[in-house]
Amino acid sequence: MSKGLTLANSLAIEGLHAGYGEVRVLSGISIDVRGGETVVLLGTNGNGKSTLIKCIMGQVRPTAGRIEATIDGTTYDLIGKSTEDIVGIGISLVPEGRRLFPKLTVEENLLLGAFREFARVRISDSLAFCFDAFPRLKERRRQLAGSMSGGEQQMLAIARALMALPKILLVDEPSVGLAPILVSKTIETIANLKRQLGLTVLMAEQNFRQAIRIADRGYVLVHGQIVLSADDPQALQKNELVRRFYLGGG
Amino acid sequence: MIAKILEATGVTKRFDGFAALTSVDLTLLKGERVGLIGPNGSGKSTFVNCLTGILAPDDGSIIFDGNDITKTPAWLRARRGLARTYQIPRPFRGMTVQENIEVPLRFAVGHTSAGTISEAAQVILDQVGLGEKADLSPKGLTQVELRKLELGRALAAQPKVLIADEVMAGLSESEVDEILALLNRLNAEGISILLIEHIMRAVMLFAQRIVVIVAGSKIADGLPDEVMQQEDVERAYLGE
Amino acid sequence: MEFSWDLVINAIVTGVVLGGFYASVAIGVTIAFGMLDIVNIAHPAFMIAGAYLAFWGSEKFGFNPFVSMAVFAPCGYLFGRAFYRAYHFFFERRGDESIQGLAFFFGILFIVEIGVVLIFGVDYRSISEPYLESTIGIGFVSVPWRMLVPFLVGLTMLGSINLYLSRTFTGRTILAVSQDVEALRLIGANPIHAKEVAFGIAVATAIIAGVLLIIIQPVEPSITREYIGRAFAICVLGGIASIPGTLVASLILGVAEALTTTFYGPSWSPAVSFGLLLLTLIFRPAGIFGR
Amino acid sequence: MSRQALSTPELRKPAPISGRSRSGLAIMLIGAALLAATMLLGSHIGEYYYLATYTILQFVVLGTAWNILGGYGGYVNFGTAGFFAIGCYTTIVLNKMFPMPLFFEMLIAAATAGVVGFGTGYLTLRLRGVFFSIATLALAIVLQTLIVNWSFVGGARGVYVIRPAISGFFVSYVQFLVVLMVGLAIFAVAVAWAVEKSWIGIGLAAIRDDEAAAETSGVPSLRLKLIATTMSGALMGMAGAPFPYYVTYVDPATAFSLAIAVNAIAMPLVGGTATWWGPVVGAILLGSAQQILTVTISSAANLFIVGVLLVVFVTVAPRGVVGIVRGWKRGRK
Repeated sequence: MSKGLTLANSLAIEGLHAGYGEVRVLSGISIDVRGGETVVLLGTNGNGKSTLIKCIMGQVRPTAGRIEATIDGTTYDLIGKSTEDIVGIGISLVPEGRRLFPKLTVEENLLLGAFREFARVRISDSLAFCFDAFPRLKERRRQLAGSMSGGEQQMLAIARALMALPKILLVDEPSVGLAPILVSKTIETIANLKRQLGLTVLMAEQNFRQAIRIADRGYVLVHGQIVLSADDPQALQKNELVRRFYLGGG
Repeated sequence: MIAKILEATGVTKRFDGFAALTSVDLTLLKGERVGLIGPNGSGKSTFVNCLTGILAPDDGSIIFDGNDITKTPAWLRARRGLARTYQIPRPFRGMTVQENIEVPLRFAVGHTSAGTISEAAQVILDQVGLGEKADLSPKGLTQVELRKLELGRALAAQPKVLIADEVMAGLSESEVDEILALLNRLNAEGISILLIEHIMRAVMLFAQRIVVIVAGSKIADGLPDEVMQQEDVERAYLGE
Repeated sequence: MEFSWDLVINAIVTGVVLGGFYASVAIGVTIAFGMLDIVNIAHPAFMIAGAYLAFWGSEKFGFNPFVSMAVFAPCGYLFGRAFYRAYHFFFERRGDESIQGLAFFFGILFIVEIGVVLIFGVDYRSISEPYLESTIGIGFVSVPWRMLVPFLVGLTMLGSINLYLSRTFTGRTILAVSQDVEALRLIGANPIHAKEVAFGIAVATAIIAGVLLIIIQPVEPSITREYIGRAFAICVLGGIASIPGTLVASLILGVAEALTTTFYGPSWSPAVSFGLLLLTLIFRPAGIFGR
Repeated sequence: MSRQALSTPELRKPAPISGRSRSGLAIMLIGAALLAATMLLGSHIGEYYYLATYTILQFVVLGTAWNILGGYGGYVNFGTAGFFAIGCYTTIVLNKMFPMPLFFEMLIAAATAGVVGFGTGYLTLRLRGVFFSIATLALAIVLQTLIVNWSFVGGARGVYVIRPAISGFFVSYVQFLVVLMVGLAIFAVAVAWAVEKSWIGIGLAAIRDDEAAAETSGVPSLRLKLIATTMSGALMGMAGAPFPYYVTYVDPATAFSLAIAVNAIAMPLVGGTATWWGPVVGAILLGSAQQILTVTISSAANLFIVGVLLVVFVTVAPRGVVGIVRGWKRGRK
């Protein structure tokens, strides 16, 4: 599938400001995610990546700015929409910390993922796809989600988001709490699924080198502002600025 | 040799299938300033909860000031001099700012006279820069002030060890410097400090030693510059 | 009373049958308290309202108990949804569920009970259906229809609710809503709607349980209180949010009460539920089916 | 402590002391006035007024007792009737076995109810708060079952109690009971006031706001909750001890009446749970209203109205009358 043929499922964010009470977290963020791209938001914790994702999902109400999503040719203004409606449009989030329903089984978690009207009719196909993509989940379909290991839970979280048949997939800190080997596996999984399903992906991740492996483009957030926007993320590799932000030298 | 004030050995905590902490060791010497860092979700807060008695570890032991406190309830740890702040401020919302400070003065320190408590509370409020806000409800405080209140309440317990859990998140550079100065002053008075922090600049400035936790395991422990040069620490932050 | 195996077996059968009815009372508490985290101690009051509705329907329109269930349970469902809306608006939304919320339900319990007294008086009321008076017996064990009907209705109700919760989309959101509200939003479901529907169902089951109660025995308003202890004991013993747990715990309580009644007299049976509740809280707060 | 705009430290310091003694003085003065009035009025007023006063005072005690755990600590006790009945039946048992002055019966009743409170608390207070509430509800029922099955105290039929002779100092036994209740009410309110101002009250307030944060501030939460549960239960038992002499006939339905439990919750919540005077205000308001309604309409209707008031207050005015008054004062400034 060539990128040019994908129907434009894109995100455009302009001049976004947001915060919690007194604390301003985002000051004037503008980013765009074009159809079929994988864009990564980089930066260490507390710099506003999660808040930006939450603004897109309607979980945090921005104080100013514009968020628009274009899905299958229709453009939606996301500001003021409820999280449920945004999911209904075709945007799903794999939340930070996975947020599974720990006392439901793996299968119940997955079935819940297809709550969205559009996804319900294709629920058995989706389930088959997820079990195919994650054989581990099939083995453990009757197990409680909370009893699984961190890596398995992350797979389930991704699979649950896919059950909604999203066009745009947001992923918030997939590496959280995972051992390094699992981090790279998870990131690869996201890249594979993106390719298979023709998704548009926006991923927030602090694990810089892992994230840029799959990125088409990247933004670096520091203190709620975009300090770097890279069309060629590999170029960021050698950027001394990035090193400084991360490891605090200098 | 300087005596150890806090020594955690093999602390392990599981939540169902998720291994939040796997045999983590940590020592804090008397008067030392240690930074505890790690990516988000690596288990730092779980570790703090185990140290302070909010969570019971599944395995491991914690020695504080020569006593095994592994099974000691949280309030008694506070009384013995192990104080903490909460990452998300948890003030007593039904009380004024000053009354918040008075709770540990009464319960952790054991003051009984209202006059002494009130005076001591004002000293602490001035110390953390909330002197003017003493009679306000915490509902009227900003995020920054709430952090200071957290810190003030921990100080009021007259701790031997202070565990500061992300007291600087969301603060401006000058506010970070302000809190750092305060922590340094407390340290100079003899309080050992364990600082959990994401802001690397602050950690590098403050800590004499840095401990790194990744995915529930300790991967590094040593001098700040050396630790940050370490291959696996860089990998944990920047990836491979 | 002298011990004999005949008595024991009879008591166990009676207890199991009684337990089926108890399950119909407790399922609503399992839904509200276990799945929605709403400590609805007024649940038995809704039950007693159902019993008196059945009485009223029978006196005024000649409804038989099944017609009463068919007519009043949907009313209970709608009332429950409206009631949850109000509860959400006044308590959940402002995060003031603890003292005020508990007192609110206690007040509702009291209002319903006194309301029934004001309308119907404190005398025992009953409905009579000829077929309910007959008994079926196998060997030395005999069970009257007035016990068997509630048992069967109770089991059917638990079965259908279990199916509804595990097989439908709304049902699954109800199972999930107490675990992570934000995650529910992220799959595109509205948690408030899930809770509203579930609370409606819980009240509908209370109405049905009330109709079953007046089939079993004559009722008077203060019966409510015994059932608070019973329903919550079952719910806690069953693991709070588990439907199979509710069934098993109901049967255990039914049998325990029947044995107590047989050997010590019926006046001791209200104490059984408290004993069971305390034992559960002491030894296994997660209940037998705690997930 | 007074919360007026005293921002300078020098001015702030003396406030708690003067505030304290003022409240204490108020309790003493009101109590003394009530006592004097009761003694002076003697037989000049009808017995009905004594009975009404007794009932209201009894609810001052019960509401105040409930508030020590419920209002200060945030743990809801639905079983007030159970603790009250323990007091009643302690008197009845003692009266039959070893007759003694009422005062000692009250002390033993307090001890018994206190022990039951401690036991219930010990078993359930480690768990979520609602488990304690549910346990107290069930406790009242199991106690009632015990009494119903205990023929020594009359079982379900109930028992008659003969009032002892009274010294010439009082015009009637009822007057004596009212004087006694005034004393008990003062005692209960004084206890609540002392708890509120002492380390116990401060600790309970911290627990109510945030239990984990309280623990890390050195507050031994389980211990404080147990102290409060025991004190609260003991006061409820004390309130029940004179009841058999007041009604002269007690049966389980009366002693365990749901009306007692509802009133004990409604009065603090209507009055306001944050201070010692909230339950007093609530008891006087609701208690008087009920007395009037019982006479003018019916006793069932008055209970109905208590239920409605409780629901209205918790939904619309969750801080009670105290909250309304404070809001109004603040609004005027």
